[in-house]
Amino acid sequence: MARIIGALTSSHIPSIGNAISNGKQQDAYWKRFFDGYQPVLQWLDAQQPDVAIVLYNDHGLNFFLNNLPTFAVGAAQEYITKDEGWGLPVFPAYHGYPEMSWHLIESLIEQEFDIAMCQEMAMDHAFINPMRLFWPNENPPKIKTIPVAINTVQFPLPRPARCFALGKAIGHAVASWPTDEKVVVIGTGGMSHQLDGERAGFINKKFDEMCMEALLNDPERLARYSALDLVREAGAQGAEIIMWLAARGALLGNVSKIHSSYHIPISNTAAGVLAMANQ
Amino acid sequence: MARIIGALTSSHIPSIGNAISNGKQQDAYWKRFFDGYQPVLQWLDAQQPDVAIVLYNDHGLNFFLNNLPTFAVGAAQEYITKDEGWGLPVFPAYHGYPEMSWHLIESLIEQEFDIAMCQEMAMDHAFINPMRLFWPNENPPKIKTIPVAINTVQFPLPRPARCFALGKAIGHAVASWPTDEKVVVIGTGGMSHQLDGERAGFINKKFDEMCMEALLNDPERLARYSALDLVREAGAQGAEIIMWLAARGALLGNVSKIHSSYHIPISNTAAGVLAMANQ
Amino acid sequence: MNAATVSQQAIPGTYLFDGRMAMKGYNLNRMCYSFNSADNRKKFKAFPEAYCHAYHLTREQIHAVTDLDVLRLLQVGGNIYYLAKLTGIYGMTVQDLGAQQTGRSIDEFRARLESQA
Amino acid sequence: MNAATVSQQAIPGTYLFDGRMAMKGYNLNRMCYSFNSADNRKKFKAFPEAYCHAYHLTREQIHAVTDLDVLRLLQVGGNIYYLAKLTGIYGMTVQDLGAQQTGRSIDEFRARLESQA
Ligand SMILES: [Fe+3]
Ligand SMILES: [Fe+3]
Repeated sequence: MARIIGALTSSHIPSIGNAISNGKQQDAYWKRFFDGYQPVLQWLDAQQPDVAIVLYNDHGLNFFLNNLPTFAVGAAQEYITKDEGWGLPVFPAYHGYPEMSWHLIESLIEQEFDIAMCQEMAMDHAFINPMRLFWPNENPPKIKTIPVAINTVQFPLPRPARCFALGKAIGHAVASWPTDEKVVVIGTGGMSHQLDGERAGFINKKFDEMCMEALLNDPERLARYSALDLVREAGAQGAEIIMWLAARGALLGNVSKIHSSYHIPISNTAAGVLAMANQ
Repeated sequence: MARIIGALTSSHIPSIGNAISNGKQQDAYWKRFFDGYQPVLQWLDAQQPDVAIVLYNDHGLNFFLNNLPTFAVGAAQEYITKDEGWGLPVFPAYHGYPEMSWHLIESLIEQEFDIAMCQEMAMDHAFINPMRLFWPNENPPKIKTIPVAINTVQFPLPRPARCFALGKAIGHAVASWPTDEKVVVIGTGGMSHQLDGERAGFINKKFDEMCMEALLNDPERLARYSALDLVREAGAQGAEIIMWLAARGALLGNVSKIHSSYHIPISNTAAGVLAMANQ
Repeated sequence: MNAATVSQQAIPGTYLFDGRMAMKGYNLNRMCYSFNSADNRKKFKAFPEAYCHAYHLTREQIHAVTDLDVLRLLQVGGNIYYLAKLTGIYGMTVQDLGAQQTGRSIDEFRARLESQA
Repeated sequence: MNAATVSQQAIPGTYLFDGRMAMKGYNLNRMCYSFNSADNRKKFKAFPEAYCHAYHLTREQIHAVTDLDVLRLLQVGGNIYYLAKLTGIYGMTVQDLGAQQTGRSIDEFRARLESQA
């Protein structure tokens, strides 16, 4: 059976992509942020996972309000990237793994998650930037990917508890996949930030620190928040922490911390990375 | 609070639309079929419901495999009809009820149904034909509609038990809507038929009769079947009975039969209609 | 894919459109989905093979399309809901499809339907 | 809509994009969604008002668009994820948006962000 070896959760701020493209990793503004990923890169290098299941939120590139899924699972041979409207560069397509996608889809439907199935899907910065952060030397990396999109565009958002349960269901699905492949689960978004409204610029360091701690040791605590609570505590877009919670849910074993890093601000956002091993 | 006064379940066979358009209701082939709807029309005329929640399955008009929801709820001001590829006539748009749609969506997400939200949606024969059967004198009828699409195109289909639970959740949602509007739930599709494969033409009268009986008196019995069981017993497209089961789920009160009618064949299909009151 | 692979063999004469079939048939079904538009139907009818090539169909799929061979269309990954839009271009009814797939005449196929009443 | 209506007032300075806002803003957001295409961005930039009319925007919405007034864009039903594609056409960064919405200069807004470290 396949094994989930850990979860990597990371911010996906658009400007990260520009910094990478322009080689600014060692500039004063960026150094501390990028250095925070080094221990995770070393862990990935040692582990060499075969598959990445990426829990991310589309920002209005692949999905529109005419058919907006709460949870969507990719089942494509490859995942293209596309212009998001800001002239971000378009990259070669990421490798898919449709056979395992279908296994995941079948298992999730059996576990009564009412997912949308996507045999074609364009990835935005929320998928691309964490991939570029975790695999800085190849684009696309060799790893096979399965994107799982969670709605953060339109309220009602899924309940955080439901996102956590989705992660658990993904954990069960992977455990019943017959190869011995190594799977890493990635959750992207957050941490606290708010782009819109008179409250724009809101950041909540204390809450972010609680999240990091709770994700490691007491994820149910975070799962008890409502989506509205998350908006209040983490800012309107800070609610993206539900992807971290979903990724954490997939770790059904003993969880230990590989590394974490936290930095205020990158762009308008409290940027964080947390890597957890699953034994 | 709004009240669900009953559920109407009906076949949606494309040729029904042609028969109506060509005024063939009293032709030898069609008379028995259309006469079977008369008692339901009388009930509707007496009840004058305000809202119809229509559980149907899209046949590749509104949704494609690039983003195929398991459950999708409409939240549009109106629902257009479109060419399905066979030159079926295009009708004026049906009236939506977005305010109640959003209440339904909020309630379903709260109850942990992971629906897709659709603020634009084109209806195919699976929505149109039952509407034309139940409201033969107006097109579009005055009644406000909320379409709810269930995936029958791509396996895995949702479990029948999950469809039944969706219906129940719709029942709870309607009960918490603050007006005193009268709601009718419509489930479309079936009954037994199979269009594809060497088994094309398969019909199972005995199973259909069991379904009619179980829907009235013991819906849990039908909910225990798997989707694959339904394909085996009712034919590949007979699995559309899951929409009937979902509609029945919405009846949380005491259920009694208003009328049923059954006729083999219309086109390739065992055609049925079942109307149930909810007290 | 285990459950899916098993279920393919589960019901004789029945092609469950599961993930395995979906992977095979994506381009074919995408083409058939385009036939929701009258304009696309016209373009297809004028030059069927060119239209198939534009959707990157395999040779096997193109032959099944030009032969209007329903069982082969299913075997190469076609989904009946989308395929019906293709066969509809040639005025085939679901009775025509049933007759062809079961090796019956239309009258024999209709008789089989009525015999189940 | 009850829960939604309540939640609109729940967090000061925050516009929850719920069903009520979605109904208001559908055409505006549809227009902004079209800006994923470079070609559409060019067309918009050449004739912004004509482009807005093609998407049936209200007068209020058109003014908010041509003024690039973010708070008003939110109030007339814009969703920040789609709006960002509009403001991106004019090279506005999320710091520019934050500064404008909070009535600060860019430097003041950046200082506020850093003050929370
Ligand atoms: Fe984001
Ligand atoms: Fe049907």
